[in-house]
Amino acid sequence: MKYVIIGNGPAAVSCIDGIRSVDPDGSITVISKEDHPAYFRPLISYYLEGKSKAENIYCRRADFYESSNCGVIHSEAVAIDTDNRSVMLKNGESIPYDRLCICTGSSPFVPPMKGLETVENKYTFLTVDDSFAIEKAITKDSRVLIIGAGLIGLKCAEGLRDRVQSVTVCDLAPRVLSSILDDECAAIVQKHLENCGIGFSLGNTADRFDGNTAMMKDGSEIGFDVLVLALGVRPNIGFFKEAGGACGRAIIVDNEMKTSVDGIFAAGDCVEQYDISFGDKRIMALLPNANLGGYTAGVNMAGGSAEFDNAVPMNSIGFWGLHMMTAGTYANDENAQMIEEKGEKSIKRFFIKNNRLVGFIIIGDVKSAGIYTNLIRTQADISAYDPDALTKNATLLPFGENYRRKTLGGVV
Amino acid sequence: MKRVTVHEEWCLGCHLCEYNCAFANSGLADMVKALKNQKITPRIHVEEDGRIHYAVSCRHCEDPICIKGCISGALQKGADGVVTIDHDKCVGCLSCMLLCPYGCITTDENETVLKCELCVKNGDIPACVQGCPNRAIVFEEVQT
Amino acid sequence: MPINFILPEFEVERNDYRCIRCRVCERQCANGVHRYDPDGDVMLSDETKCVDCQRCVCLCPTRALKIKKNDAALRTNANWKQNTILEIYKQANTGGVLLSSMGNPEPFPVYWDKILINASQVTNPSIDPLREPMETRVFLGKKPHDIERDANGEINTELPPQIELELPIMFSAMSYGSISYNAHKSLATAAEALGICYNTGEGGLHEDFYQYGKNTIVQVASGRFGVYKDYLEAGAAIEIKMGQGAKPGIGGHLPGTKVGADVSKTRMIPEGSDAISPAPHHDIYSIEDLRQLVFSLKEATEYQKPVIVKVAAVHNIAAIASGIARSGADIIAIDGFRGGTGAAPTRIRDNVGIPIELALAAVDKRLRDEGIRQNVSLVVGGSVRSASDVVKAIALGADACYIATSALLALGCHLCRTCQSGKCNWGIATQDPELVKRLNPETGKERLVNLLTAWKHEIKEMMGLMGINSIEALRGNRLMLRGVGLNEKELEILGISHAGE
Amino acid sequence: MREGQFRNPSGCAIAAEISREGRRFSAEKIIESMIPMHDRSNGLGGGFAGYGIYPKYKDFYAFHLFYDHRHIKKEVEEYLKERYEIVLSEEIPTRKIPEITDEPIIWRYFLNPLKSVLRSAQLDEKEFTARVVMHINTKMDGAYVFSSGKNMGAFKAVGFPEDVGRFYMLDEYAGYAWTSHGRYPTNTPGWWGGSHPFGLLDYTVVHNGEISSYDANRRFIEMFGYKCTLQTDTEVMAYIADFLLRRKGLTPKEMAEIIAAPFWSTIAKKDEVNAERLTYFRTIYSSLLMTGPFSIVVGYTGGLMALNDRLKLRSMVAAEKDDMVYIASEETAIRIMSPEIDRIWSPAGGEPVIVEVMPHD
Repeated sequence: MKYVIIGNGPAAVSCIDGIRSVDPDGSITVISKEDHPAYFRPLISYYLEGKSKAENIYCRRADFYESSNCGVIHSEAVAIDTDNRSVMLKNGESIPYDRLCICTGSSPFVPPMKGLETVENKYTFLTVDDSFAIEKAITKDSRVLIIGAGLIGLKCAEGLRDRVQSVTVCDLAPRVLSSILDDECAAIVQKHLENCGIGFSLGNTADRFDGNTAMMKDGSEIGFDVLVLALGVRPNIGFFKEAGGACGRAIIVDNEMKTSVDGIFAAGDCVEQYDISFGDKRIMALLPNANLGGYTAGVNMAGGSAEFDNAVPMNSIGFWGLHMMTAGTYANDENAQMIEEKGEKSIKRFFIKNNRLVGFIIIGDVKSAGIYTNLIRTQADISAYDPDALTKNATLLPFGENYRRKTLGGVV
Repeated sequence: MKRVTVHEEWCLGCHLCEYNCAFANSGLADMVKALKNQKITPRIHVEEDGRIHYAVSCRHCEDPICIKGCISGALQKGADGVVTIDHDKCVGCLSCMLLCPYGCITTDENETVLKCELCVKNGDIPACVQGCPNRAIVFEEVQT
Repeated sequence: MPINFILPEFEVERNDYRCIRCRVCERQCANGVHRYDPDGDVMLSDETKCVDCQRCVCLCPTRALKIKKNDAALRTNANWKQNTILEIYKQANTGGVLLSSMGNPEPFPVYWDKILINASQVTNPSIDPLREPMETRVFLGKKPHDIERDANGEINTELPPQIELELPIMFSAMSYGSISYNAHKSLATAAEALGICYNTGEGGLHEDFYQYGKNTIVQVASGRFGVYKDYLEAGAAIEIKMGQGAKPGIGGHLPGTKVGADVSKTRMIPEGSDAISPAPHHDIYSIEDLRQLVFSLKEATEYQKPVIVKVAAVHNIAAIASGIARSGADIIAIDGFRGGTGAAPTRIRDNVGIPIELALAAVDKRLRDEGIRQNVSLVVGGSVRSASDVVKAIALGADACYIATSALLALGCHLCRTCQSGKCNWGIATQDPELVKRLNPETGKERLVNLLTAWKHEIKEMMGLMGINSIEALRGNRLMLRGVGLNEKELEILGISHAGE
Repeated sequence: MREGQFRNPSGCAIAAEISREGRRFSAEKIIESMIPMHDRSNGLGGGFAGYGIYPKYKDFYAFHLFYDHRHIKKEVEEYLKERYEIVLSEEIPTRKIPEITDEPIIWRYFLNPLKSVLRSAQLDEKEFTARVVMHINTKMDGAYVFSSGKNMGAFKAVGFPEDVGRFYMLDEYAGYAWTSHGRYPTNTPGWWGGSHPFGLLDYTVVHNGEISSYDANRRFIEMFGYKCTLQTDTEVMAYIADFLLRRKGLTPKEMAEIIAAPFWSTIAKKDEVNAERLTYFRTIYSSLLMTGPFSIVVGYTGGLMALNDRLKLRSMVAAEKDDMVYIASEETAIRIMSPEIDRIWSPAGGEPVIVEVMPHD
């Protein structure tokens, strides 16, 4: 059996593990666009911050590919011939496969912006090479302007703060983390970040650039030495789409991580999958989902049987001591009951629908939040449990004595 | 493999496990010196509701979801099945905390992520087990 | 009112340097002695509530606690001792009978401690229990007088019902109600593991424990609590409780607060009602009435169960025992005046009955003089504290010993002697579920098995040094005993010589 | 102090010989056999029992008595006369030798119980006679019955056994079985009655050892009318033999199963019938289990049984030659009795050697 994996991130290495758990012998070929072994993408900001050493960012030990008996080709896939089951590479090579897994992740999205070509020091922030490049460009006197107050932009800001003179973040949206937080929650985070020394220009973005100056929409000008473009990402699905594979905003997969094309699987940030908290498919570009999806794909590719049927979106984000966690579906929904508890620097919101917890957002006291995540993932009936107590303390009480006997007491 | 199991029936809610854990992981030889005037951050905690009490600590799951979600590779499962944390790698993102279904990952006042490592660095028998006055917490073979 | 104030007996000494405010003492004290005050970040104690059960001391992880005898004292008076005066105050406060529990704590002579054991030297080898078999099995019950043979000359080996014990020790009667479910479970499972028996006491048998039947003695007392056919048939033997060493002449008393749902079901009495056993059995006003009850119970169980008659050691115990031995009973259990209890009037506990050592010696001698020792086995209790007490009791003539206080100590009892309060911090003498769970029966069983395994080793060692390798050769072997510091009369009653003789 | 006023443990030598054919032979050899075991005695007691020695008087109880003085002799004879026809009353012949001194009055009677007395006592003659012996020995100060069976007799004295044999001229008696005893008491009583063998009716016991169960055994057997006046193991064993063999009708083998009962672990390995019987014995006669070291020979009319304690803490060997069976503390004694032997073995602890004379018509 010939296995080919396009991409070399966490989903890809989990896919390798999944294949090897069933088939120790079949040949595996990984097609890696980047020149690095699989690494933890989120660590690129911690690398800048100095919390992660360059040698510590890799997902696996150096001998992983070898010990998994897995070949790596450093090139980029450009097309799939689904009839002949082969992958065309940019270098013209064609790699045949019996089973293919697409773990291509996503790429930064940079919209056309006036004068951008006049900016010398401009970077996106998605790969470790981006972070090496930014590191080279900055000095302690640099003024950094980050376009985009989403997760990537803010993590970049955190990574750079202590290494440069100033960091300013702008975004057309009126609040930080606009895709995750509402105004109220965002305000808490923004205030905290401002206290930590990050400048913001929100509801306002660069209209055009002129060398080291950004002319803002409101007419003001911001001077900078380094520009980071963190406007979002797009799944890398072009060649799959061209091959006739079914896509929404990303590659559509089922619980076995199968795509619409026979013999082709997909996992990681480039897929959209059923969200049990939401009740429909969506992109859940998160590390645990990449790992779980990749592994599931691998097992099924090798003829085993596995399902990843409890995917939910979730996020754990922290900036200098302020943590926020979200999981499931927590946008205001008139069918959901919301239980809220607020403090000065903290907020907890739980969303309950049909006696089941479907989502939460916690800023501040995130202790034991995994219990809530588990309530969402297991879709446990919490009708017997006092919802107020739920918000006070995350405990195993709502799962009942039998659950505890099993999980804590080891009673099978 | 030997694991810490908790028998709710016998848990008295005395919280001694928390103190014994904090002491064992303090690296100090004297409990008074280690815990006096300290806010303790044990790796095991007692949950209670009226007459229900039970201690919870890392289950060292067969397929630990905390490891699946760890963005830095700091959480590892060893050949002995014990899930340990490498503080050199951990960046404190708390994804593990978001994922642990037992609420068993905690942090100290320095935001260092802490979890039960079965006292592999402290001795043969986990401190919570040794100190439990009613054998509610035991270290026993479990089927994995 | 100041006049009501009773000087606390104990003082809580907290080493504040060591105290880490973990508040274990506070959580573990059912009497509410300890309290954390967050304002001052201090631990406070209310010593008037302390009973010196040592629970807090034992659980304090930094050993910061000590409970001491309060040295604040009334003016010394050899006649009006402090305790005597305080008891008067208590009675003046309440108008009630003083209650206490466990055994007589007064300084009466302990004869066990005045008896010494012999050892082999030269003329007779001692036997090494590590290298030679050493037997401790005993059978309790009536032994037939005559050998019968069938037509082929084979001996008819049918015996009256017997209790077989792997060592001559049983757990004495403690009722479910007076002690907890977990204490009973510990006793039952330990008895099973040890090949001995425990005793239900007068509170019936919890349905969960019928499975330990062959290691159970079921008791029938004057209150008849929990007695019905299945119960009588459940055990290895039936014990008629006529009296108890701690309170001869009065019945058991379980306050309604201890009669929860489970106890109520087991005792077959309404929940919350006081379970007060009559002082006598109202169907036994004489020895011939006892005989009737003995045979009623035998009839009810088709002569399959030996019947024990338990009496308190009182002045004319030898004559009483002689009467019982002729009543059809298979076993006589005698409880000395130092025997424990879950609740007894203090005056009675401390002033009624006689020492078990003298009672045993007198009874064994009387039954032998009358040639009826084979009619019955003799079991003695009432403060058998160690393996050497057991050895001495057997050598004086007992077939087996009953232990209860020793067993409770193994279960964690610290002899604070306040069982009657129902707030036993060790989970033994209580029915409060939060306290009951403090005794994990796994631990309880293990500790009881440990205790008696240790005693068994010691008994074997002592038998070996006497050159005896089977416990039956020790029974009544009074030559193996010598008295020290005993007067002629005491030696005569004990039937032993003085050391040096 | 006399035997009986204190507990007197002793080491000893024992020997026995028996003819399965019932041939009668003199005590000469068994007397000689005690010489090489001289060191096992200390001169403070020796004795013999012979079976089949009074064929002429075989239907009468042969009482051997020690009297301290003439007055008590008279009193005893009065007492006996009221209960028995005295067929013969004579001094037991002795040989004056320097090794044996301070002898009491040594007398024997051949007695036939009076039928009328037996009837009124409602006792069989054995029980009646046993009670008479018990009465004289406990109630009549200065008199001591040391042999009371039919067609058998015990002979004992203070001295080494080989001297005691010569003193009583046992080389001139003939019996089908002999037992012998040399004593090593750790105290120094000078009383003849304390020597072995000890007997009641035709049961005699020679014994080497010190039973640690003594007081348990004594207090049990005393419930049944026996009075242990001597505080010796031998006495209590003789009473137990009488109790089990005569009164309870058990066989010598069954007696061995009681006094040297197998360990529970051994019983567990037996077949059901044997296990049940052994368990039964250990249950009802648990107080007759003898612990501590002993080797004994129990003599009775028509046979003898040799037995070691169940741990075999004392030496004892047995041997066969033709119809003869020999028992002794040491093989050397057996070689004196019969230099040639067919088989020699060391019986295991608790395993009785029972030899019975073949019945003759």
